[in-house]
Amino acid sequence: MTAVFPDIWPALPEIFLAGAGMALLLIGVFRGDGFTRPVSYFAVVAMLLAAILAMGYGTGRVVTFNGMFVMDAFGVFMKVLVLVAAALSVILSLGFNEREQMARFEYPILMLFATLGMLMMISANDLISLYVGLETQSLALYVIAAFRRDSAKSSEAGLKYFVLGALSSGMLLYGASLVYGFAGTTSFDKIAALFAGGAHVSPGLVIGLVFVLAGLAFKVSAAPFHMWTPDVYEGAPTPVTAFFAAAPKVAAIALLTRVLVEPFGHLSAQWHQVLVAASVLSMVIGSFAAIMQTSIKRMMAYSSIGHVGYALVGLAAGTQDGVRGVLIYMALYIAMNIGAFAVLLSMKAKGVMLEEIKDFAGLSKTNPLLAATMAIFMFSMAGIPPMAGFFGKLYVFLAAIAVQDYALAVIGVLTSVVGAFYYLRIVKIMYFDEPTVVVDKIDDDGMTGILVVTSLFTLLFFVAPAPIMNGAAAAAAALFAG
Amino acid sequence: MEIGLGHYLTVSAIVFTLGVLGIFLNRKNVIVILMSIEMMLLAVNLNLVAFSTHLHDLVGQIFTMIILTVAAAEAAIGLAILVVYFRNRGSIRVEDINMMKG
Amino acid sequence: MAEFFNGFLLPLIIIVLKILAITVPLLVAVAFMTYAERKIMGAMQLRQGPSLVGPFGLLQPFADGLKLFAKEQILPEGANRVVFYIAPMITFFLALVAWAVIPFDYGVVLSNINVGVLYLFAISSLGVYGIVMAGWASNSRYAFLGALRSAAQMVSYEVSMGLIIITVLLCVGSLNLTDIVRAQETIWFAIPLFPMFIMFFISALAETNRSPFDLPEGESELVAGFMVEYSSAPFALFFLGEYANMILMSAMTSILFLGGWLSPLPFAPFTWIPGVVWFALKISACLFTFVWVRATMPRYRYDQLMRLGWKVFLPFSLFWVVLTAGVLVTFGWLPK
Amino acid sequence: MSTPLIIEYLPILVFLLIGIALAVVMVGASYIISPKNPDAEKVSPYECGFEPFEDARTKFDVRFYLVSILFIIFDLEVAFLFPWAIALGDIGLFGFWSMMLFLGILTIGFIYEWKKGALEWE
Amino acid sequence: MASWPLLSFTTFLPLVGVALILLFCRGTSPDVVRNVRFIALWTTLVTFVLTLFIWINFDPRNPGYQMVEKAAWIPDFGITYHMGVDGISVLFVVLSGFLMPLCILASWEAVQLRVKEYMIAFLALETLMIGMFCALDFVLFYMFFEGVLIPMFLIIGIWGGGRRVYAAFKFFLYTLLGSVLMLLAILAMYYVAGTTDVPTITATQFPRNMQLWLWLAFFASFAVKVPMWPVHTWLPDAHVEAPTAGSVILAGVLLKMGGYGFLRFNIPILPEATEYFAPLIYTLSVIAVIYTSLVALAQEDMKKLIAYSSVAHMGFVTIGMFALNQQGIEGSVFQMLSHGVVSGALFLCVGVVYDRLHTREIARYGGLVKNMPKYAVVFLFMTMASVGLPGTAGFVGEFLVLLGVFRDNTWVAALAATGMVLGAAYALWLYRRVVYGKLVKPDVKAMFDLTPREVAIFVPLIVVVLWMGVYPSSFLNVTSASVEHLIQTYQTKLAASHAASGLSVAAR
Repeated sequence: MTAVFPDIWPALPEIFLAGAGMALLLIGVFRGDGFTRPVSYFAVVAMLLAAILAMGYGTGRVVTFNGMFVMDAFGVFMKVLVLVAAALSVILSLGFNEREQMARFEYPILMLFATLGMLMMISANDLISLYVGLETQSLALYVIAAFRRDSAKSSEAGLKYFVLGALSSGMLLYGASLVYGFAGTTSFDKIAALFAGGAHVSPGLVIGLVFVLAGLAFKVSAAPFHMWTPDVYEGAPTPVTAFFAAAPKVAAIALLTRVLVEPFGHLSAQWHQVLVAASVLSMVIGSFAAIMQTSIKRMMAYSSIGHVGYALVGLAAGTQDGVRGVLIYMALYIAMNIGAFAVLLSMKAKGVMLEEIKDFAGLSKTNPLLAATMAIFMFSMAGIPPMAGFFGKLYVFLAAIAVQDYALAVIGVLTSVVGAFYYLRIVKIMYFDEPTVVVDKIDDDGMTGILVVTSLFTLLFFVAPAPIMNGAAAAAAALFAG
Repeated sequence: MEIGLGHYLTVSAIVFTLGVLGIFLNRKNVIVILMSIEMMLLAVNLNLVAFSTHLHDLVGQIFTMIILTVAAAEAAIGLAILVVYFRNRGSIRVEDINMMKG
Repeated sequence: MAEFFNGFLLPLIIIVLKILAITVPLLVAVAFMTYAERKIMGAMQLRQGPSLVGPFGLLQPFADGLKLFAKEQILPEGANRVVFYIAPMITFFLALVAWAVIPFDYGVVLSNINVGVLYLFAISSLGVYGIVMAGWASNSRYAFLGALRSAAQMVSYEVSMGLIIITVLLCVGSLNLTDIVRAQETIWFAIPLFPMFIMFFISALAETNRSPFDLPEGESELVAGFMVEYSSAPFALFFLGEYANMILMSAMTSILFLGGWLSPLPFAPFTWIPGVVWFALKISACLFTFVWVRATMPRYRYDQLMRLGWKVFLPFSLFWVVLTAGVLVTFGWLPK
Repeated sequence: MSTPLIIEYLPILVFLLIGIALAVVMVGASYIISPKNPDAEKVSPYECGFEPFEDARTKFDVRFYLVSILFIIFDLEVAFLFPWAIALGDIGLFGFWSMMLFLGILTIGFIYEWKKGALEWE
Repeated sequence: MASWPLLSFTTFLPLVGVALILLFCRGTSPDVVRNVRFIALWTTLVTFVLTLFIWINFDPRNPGYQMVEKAAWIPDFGITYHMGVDGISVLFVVLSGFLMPLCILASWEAVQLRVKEYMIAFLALETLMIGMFCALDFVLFYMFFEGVLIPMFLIIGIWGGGRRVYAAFKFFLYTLLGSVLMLLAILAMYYVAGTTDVPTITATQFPRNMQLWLWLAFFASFAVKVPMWPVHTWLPDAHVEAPTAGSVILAGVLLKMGGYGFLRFNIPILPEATEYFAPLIYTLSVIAVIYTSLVALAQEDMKKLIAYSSVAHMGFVTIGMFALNQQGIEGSVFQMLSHGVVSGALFLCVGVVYDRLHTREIARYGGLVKNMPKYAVVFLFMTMASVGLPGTAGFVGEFLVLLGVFRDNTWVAALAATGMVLGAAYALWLYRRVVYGKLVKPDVKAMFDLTPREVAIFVPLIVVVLWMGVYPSSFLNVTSASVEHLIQTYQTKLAASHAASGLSVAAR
């Protein structure tokens, strides 16, 4: 049996990114840390180029690398999202890293490799490639979380993230091994074919599936596997947190979606309840626990848990509409999230970062534009129209209603009201309270650009929602056609 | 007594459970947690190899190889983070990892 | 009963006998190895070496052994008793067990497993455990540092050693040691892979903590390294283990590069001599080199040692793996 | 030999047991015959004639640890090379180039750590 | 004219004002602030003129939607940008346009802090309000409906009184809680009908069981907004804490959103549920009318009193609506319009004295008639209008409502009439305590009468109130065709479903 040379073109973005990452590594190591900024810019360019390559893929579903790798419209959509989120995160981090003396050239490269892992996750079509992609991402993320070597908080965050991440990988793998054993294959296509043929679903397989789901729930930080999120978000350097909250989350959701829809699409009876439970818990914990936070980063962590809960509402529906809702949700979530973190990163007084919620007091007086931007993101996250966040919620709830998950939808909207409370609290603090500190002017063009772009996107999304909606629809359709 | 698939699965399940318990019940040393993680992965490998033999399918063993590799990289990174942490805090006791709560 | 005897007990007894047939000569060889070392070094340094016990001092090793075993076993204060005693045992029995797969002649092997090389590689890697445990259990700075150094040194050279073995495997296409020897019937690998042969030998020196890489026990710095606190039988076990390892490494060198039991020239007068003898001769030659190196070379500095391992051997052996594979693939010489 | 694979390993198992037994017997026998009169001065640890200043098992140079990490990485690579080297005849050019790609990536990592000074001892 | 998107122009014109302010007004110097005010004023005036154009172009005989604009928006989901007005909504558009310049004028001097943001919030609010009354697509409607919360939240929270934060939160969360349930109902409708187009959905028959649930969900949203007892508690807080202009908009327009929602959605789309739940509405409304009137009697705070009176008046509105006949619904629409103007004017009256004395406590005033005669006249007029004196706007609405209800349910009509009496009591008592009595307090003595600007605010209000009271048919004409159509739709759908259920009963 001779191995056949695989069709590498569907994996072009990944290959390009990997090549670029290694090239940058060499450039960086020969030029030293003084060359961090150019390396970062190169990394951004590489990510955007990879996004263009992904967009140029076209349509249709191609399986390559011996069935390990799949590329379709779903992949295109998610990859572009992830790449854009990652590129923005790199830009966000530039100023912060230089101020906090953590500007080392490895930083953008690690981000790049993490992104590479995410792309692989999105295109995984086999339990093995799933695992490899996941770990490529996770290993880089563990390091970035602890990237501030001199900060006890950062290293603690890295340690916690590592331990719980490894635990979740272990659970995922255990599940994968059971799935392999009871389904007899690791290939998604073959598993799907097996159950499409109406094969008997053994309890072992269901246990395996549950373990896989638990592992993935860790990665998307869905309750009850969310406990690492607040600590890691708080401890990690803020630009890293911004990255964590955006790109890996999207990739993990994409992975979860593919796993549930493609190989296990016929087992929705088995996973539906699990997902509903995770979704409800995430929404409830995300909204209630966030109320009590004093650190803005922790609040954002709980907020992200809540958002995952909403996304899972769409996924729990298990329909094409549901997946479409999830995709739209994630696309909008990225914009809001990156934007909100850009605001956080702009919050510094006399060069010292402000990380407490109370530091936002009276921001509307000291820096009205920044406050307005943050208000836009907060209202959007609360799901108040006409901000973009509303549309995300709209479609996931629509999917839940369509499969008559009324209870889930009702819990969802109710928790979103609770969530609105703490988002409003930020607005209240910014607009109603008196300033205690004077926030520095933003002196970072990249940051300003991101703030402007994301806030305008969030505010004016309703004007022309069609491109993203259509993209998401095509992506979801591709997933269900396969 | 023939040793069959069931025995392997049982052993693996026990080892896996011990690993998980080791992570959650351990109150002393982070190194023990790292070891528990390795134990979980070993359980997985045992599972995969047992299944692989049972199914006469090599994929399981390939999977095992890959897990071994990744686990090594993971252990390396975990230890590196642990060293950084130790340098900052001067302790790797589990109860000392408490800077962030809530 | 007869069935039990024929089906189970008899093979077992045969196995035990075989094992003894390996172990006893090995231990004797170790004993005379120490004697030979002292004699050779004595000759090189223009002195006599042991000459009083027995004819030409031949019984000296036995006298040493007896003395060692009769000495008091000292357990240092604060030492970890269990680990302290287990460590030398590990070193010793690993050095023995590795011999299970060494073929002394065609078919003369205790266990002809098909992953022999891997087995050897694995067993020799485990050797680090004995050392680290000894260093840690002794509750002594010297021992601890010695163990660390030793461990770092062993793992460093193990990587390049692995790569060197890969080049040999590329030419053989099997992990079985017998197959490896038989693949050298036309030509010993020492010739086409000469640089690898040299590097393997040097790595073997480093793996066994032999001079000029004997820093872990560098007397001038660390007294006696990881075994500074050991005395009596545990010390003897370390001692035996080390020398058994040297012989093992020599055997590996012979098998991998010098054609094992094969005669140097495949025609009449040479082929009359049994393979075992050839094998023994090759091992002896290697061992002689071990001693020769010790007698002539000054000790390496630790940074030089690590530099040699990581910056010279590793890239070079990696390059040779690529080169060998490339040549084999290009010319279609790959074993099928 | 068509005996099951496991039979091949039986001698090794026996050898293992004998090796352990031998080691235990040697230590044990010596323990029985050797004199035993420890006293505090004899067994107390010392360095250059002085009491040790601190615990022997203290922090040590991080470089040892770095070496061990590097070892893990490269040893795994070797572990991958083993089956590849054996099967190279069967997997042909594709297999060859796959491994070359792998080694290339590894080399980049190697260059990185070389330039980063991870391989420097002093 | 049809090709000219008048509705969109009107809706988004205020945003042009926002853009102008953002682009051209920088800094906080007095000149800049004045410019901001003028831009806002002119924008709202032009918008008002445009709304008048809408009214002029409106054909009162046509019961359907007019000036319809339809454009693809989210084609994938069949969600369109669909705007249009009918007899029910057109006057609300005009009302919004009418009140807005008055609000800007009313805050001319009252608001000195962060004027720019204030004006931007108001202009954005106007866009959202007008858009909401014009939207003919559920998602679009919801977007405007909810979007209103954002500027209102900020207006209450930033420029409000002492407990503004509490009030703002209460306002926001109450209304949000109600409306998210409505969102689910909208989604469920979308799922059944395959579209969010309001006319299409109006033509769709929903199963009875589903109707009940949908109706409750809509009810949750609109009842909070109206507000109906017992979910009215946010209103007194919001009204009291909001700045004057905020209260005006809140009472004048935002409350009407709830009533409008009932008319537009609950009644025609879910007729069976409407029939089923009408007694519930009656009960709640009657309780609201009587209970809140009594509560109003006990108030010590002017704004709070007026706020409670709003609840009572809106109780009339809901009663009239669910009488489900021509008079009742026309009456309730008219009542909403008149209440919009009158209660807005009352809040402005409070604002006038508040600007001078910075307290809303009734007991702090007294004897204003002596030093503020013009004010006394205006206040009296508006109080009378609120009470429902014939010849003012209030009378027509209440009269029609009572007429309609009387045909449907005598008891309810009788109880509601009691409410009217109580209303007269608290309104007049308020007037007596503020305007009559001895003028003793020195600071009250020092208060000056209405300024020309304030007169300019009140004159149009008085004119409109009189116009509505004396010649109501100019307004009723506009609504009647659409109301008739609405009732017709309601009846036919109800009959059809009754027939269907009858059939199924027969088949059983």
